[in-house]
Amino acid sequence: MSVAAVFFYLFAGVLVASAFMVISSRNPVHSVLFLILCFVNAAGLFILIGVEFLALILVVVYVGAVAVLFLFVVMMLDVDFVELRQGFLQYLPVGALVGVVFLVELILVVSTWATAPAVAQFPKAAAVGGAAISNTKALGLVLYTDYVYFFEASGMVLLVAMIGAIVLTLRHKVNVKRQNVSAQVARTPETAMEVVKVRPGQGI
Amino acid sequence: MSWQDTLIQVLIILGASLALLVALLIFIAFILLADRKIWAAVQMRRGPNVVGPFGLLQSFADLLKFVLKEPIIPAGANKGIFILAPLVSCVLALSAWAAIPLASGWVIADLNIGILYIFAISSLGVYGIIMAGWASNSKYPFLAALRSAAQMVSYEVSIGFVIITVLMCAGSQNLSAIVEAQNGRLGLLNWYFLPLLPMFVIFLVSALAETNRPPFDLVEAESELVAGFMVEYSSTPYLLFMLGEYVAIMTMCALGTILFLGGWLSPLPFAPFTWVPGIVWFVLKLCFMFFLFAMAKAMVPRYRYDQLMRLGWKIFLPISLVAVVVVASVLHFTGTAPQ
Amino acid sequence: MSSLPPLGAVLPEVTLAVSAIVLLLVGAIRGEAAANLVNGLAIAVLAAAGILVLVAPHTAVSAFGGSLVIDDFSRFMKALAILGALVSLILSVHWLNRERQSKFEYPVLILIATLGMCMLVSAGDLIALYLGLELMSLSLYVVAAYNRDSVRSTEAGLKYFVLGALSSGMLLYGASLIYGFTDSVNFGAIAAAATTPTIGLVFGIVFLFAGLCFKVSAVPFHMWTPDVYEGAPTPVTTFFATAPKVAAMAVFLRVATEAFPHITHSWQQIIAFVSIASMVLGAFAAIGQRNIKRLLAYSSIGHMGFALVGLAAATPQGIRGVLIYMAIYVAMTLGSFACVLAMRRNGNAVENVDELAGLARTNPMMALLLGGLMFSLAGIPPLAGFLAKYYVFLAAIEAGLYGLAVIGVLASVVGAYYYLRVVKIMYFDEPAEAFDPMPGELKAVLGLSGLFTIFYFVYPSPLINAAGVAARALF
Amino acid sequence: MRPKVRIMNLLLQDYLPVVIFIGVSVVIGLALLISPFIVAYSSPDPEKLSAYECGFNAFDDARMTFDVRFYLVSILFIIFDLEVAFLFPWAISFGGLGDLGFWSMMLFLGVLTVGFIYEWRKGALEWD
Repeated sequence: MSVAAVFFYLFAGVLVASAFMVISSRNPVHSVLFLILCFVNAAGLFILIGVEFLALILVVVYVGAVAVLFLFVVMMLDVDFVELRQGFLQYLPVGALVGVVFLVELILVVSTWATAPAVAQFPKAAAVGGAAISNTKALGLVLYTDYVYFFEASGMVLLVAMIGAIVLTLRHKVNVKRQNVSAQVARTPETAMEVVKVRPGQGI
Repeated sequence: MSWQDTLIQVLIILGASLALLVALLIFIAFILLADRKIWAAVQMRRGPNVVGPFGLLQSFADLLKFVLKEPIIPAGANKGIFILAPLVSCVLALSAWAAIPLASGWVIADLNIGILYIFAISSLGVYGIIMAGWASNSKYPFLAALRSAAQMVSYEVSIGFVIITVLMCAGSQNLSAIVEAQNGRLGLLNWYFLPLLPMFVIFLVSALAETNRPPFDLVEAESELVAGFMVEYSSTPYLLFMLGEYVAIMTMCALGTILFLGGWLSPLPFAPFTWVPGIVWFVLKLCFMFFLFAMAKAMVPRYRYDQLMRLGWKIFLPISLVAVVVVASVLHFTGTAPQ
Repeated sequence: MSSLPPLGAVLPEVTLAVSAIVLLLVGAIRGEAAANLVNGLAIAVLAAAGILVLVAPHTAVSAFGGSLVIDDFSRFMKALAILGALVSLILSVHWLNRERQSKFEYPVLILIATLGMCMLVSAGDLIALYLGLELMSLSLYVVAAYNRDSVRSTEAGLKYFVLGALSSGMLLYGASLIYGFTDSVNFGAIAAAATTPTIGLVFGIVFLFAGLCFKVSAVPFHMWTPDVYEGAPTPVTTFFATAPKVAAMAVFLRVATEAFPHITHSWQQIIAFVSIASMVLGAFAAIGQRNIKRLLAYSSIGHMGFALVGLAAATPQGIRGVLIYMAIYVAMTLGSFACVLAMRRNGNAVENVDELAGLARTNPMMALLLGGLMFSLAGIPPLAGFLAKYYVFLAAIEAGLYGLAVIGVLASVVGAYYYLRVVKIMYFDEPAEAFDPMPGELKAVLGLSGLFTIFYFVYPSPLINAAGVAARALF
Repeated sequence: MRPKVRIMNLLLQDYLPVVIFIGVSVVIGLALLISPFIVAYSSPDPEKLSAYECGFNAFDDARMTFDVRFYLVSILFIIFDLEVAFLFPWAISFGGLGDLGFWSMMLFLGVLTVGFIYEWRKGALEWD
């Protein structure tokens, strides 16, 4: 068994085990932490098939950003999770059914693997440009020219995400004093001060 | 490759990793001392001066003290995560050093995408703090975790854009290649800090915020949050947080050195200076970067939280975004972009 | 390296994208006061995009390496989707102003959703399909939860989002299986590789279709429809019921016929099953509904079932039937929702079917047109709804799917019950208090839609010819 | 199959040291973490083990709901993080991309800048 195979089974094994823990652990915070472990192992698998850029982007985006949001939500929302789990059992049959369907499907897919001739040629896609050029660069050379349509479309998707986040969450608090920095900086003695001569015994 | 070769290779890496880590930790022991000494000097105090000559051994005494203290795990805490948090914090900070080249070829793993690796690792730094804040089940750590998560996340975006501008100039994500790209006849005038000066400044300030250093240390603002997310920690778990923090600071210093100050290159590219080994230059620059960090701590008052967020989102983010466009346009229209 | 693609062919999409961005900027700079201005501009933009689609030359163009296909089919469906978006935006202006929910983000999101629909209709490969679908769905999730102070609206948005994300996941899973077994994402290349139905490929198709069924709300994946229709603000529901359905149905037809033409028999049964289940459930589940939006939700589930009968036939006639069906469905739905939007009493919206009691006496014109629409939805000859059903059933019989046609006819007989019940309530029940006066644009839409459905049989050929031309583009 | 195997080995040679390095740092961290539990003096006490408060016992659970603004910040961060992720391959390859590659990225950044202006004007970036 080569070193690569050892790592493959290590990453894949931990990935599956932690995926299982995500759905079975009682504490939702533990679930999210196991989910992070899942992501990291998936990144490991990506490295094994030679796509290091995607592996690290997975870590940056999913572990470094998305999972932080998840963790925020489950940690800070004051939800009684034990109560939520009461309804869990009644969905078990449906869930089990879906699970069995997926399992059967996976078995079928794996068993017919060899009958699909196209699969054997797959590596050509994974290694654009061969080893001479790093795969980040290979990705960059096609993403912004050949696939410009998809690229700009994802820009629009991100724009919708921004609008959505603000439309759905932003609320303006009233009665909050806000600092207006430019107004503060623009203040001069002339605009801020008034010199008043006060006569004794009269006040202002 | 036979298995003996593999084994030998693994042993070599193991030795190198251990050597680097030990060297790094000892270096940090002195950096910690330097931090306190600089701080003291600015305030016209002496700083630690009892243990060893000029207090040089102070950090080692502190280590011993921490190890001999009683470790406390609060009754209401989630024990597993409570213990895991400092470990995560420290290990993540340390692991960034696997990709940092100390001199030409002196690197544990010369990754193609080294810069992205460090960026990824630094984006994970927030986990130690969130985990600690939540697991403690206490108010101050909880508030600190919230603050720190929002703060680190906000400044990471600007750091990302700053890194992009450097990458455009260097045309590679490999850290050694980025250093080599700054090599030229003009010595230190070739380094990126000069053409990208605003980016260097933004990087420095964002690095302070990213590592929760003063003046952005709202996470542990003692006047409001006692000691922030570390309130409930004692003994070596506390030590690991401190260690992780300083390692992260050194990582940022190293990153700044590599991106803007020409890494291990000699500032003056002629004979007597080029004889000096690269590692020496690298360490000197590292110390210079840390000196800036320490002076900021000593001199600048702490920011308020809304000011902090404003600086990150409304000043640094737009400036660095515009800088990306400007640098790209200059490179594109002058045809000087690296192929 | 490719040079710049032909922008002339994608002018409607470019118009939508650029104006969405500009309008967002206008709204951001002018603030909330700009809501009505942005609304008006968005309506103008949608009209312009619709005209651009209609006047485009009748040549098949494929841009961006086959990711974006402009042909007669995409032109037909785009025109229909843009029409749905345009009319539902017109219908929403008054309602949103009355409910004080007018914000400039709403028309911008509608524009972006319409852009997503255009991308979806023109998708020539799986990636473009997914991106178009996400662009559309993401905007729809937001507008579903648009009224965030209402528990029902946020619940609708959340349900739609969670189930929508699940279905996107299934779709992606199916797409990756298809990619794995055919080594291509382009529909043409998939068709060339998918000559025999290997089991992995069939599973890929099943999952892909499951994702698409969710978007057209066909039966095993229809659960969200009644709740979302009921919970979302009514103008949003109007939009949901028309344009996205058209776009999703368009991509459904295109994927089925362009990517898997050689293995028709292996997906035909899936479609037939989905179609039967939707027709039957749509017919029976609507019977007990009291809320008119829920009623229309089940009605739309049933109608999607009828439309899919044409796809199950998998012939040019069948596809033509689907296109005719969708066009007539959009017209009928817009008219019905114009009535629902007009159901306001003392400034408050009411949604119960019983509120329509005695409408024939309080507002005879509205009652007449709504009655016509209900008869048409039920499929009573010679109204438009009947002709729509006629063409899909004809195609099914020609393709030898007798069982499907028979079940379809039976289901429409059952369905007729609840449509006719609405008519009975309007004409034979004790009159309730009159509704508030109907705004002009609602009257216009209701009038046009009612007249179209009632008098369509007089001159049906333009639509049938256009649908025929569009359907042939797929074969 | 040849090129794939070569790439895999190259990558493994790159990343094996990272794994080993992380392993060594875990060992060092663990050693530090565990040592006081073995060597340090310990006398547990209920007061020591209670959460830190200003002289009274905590009224309720420390974990509470908080301002939705924190979520908003992290959502916006995800969006900008993705933007940075898109910039990475572009930054190192744009010398070879020509005008189309340059302008496609400018368009992308333009779209997101409009989003940024929108956020700014809506006050999503203000902290109060």
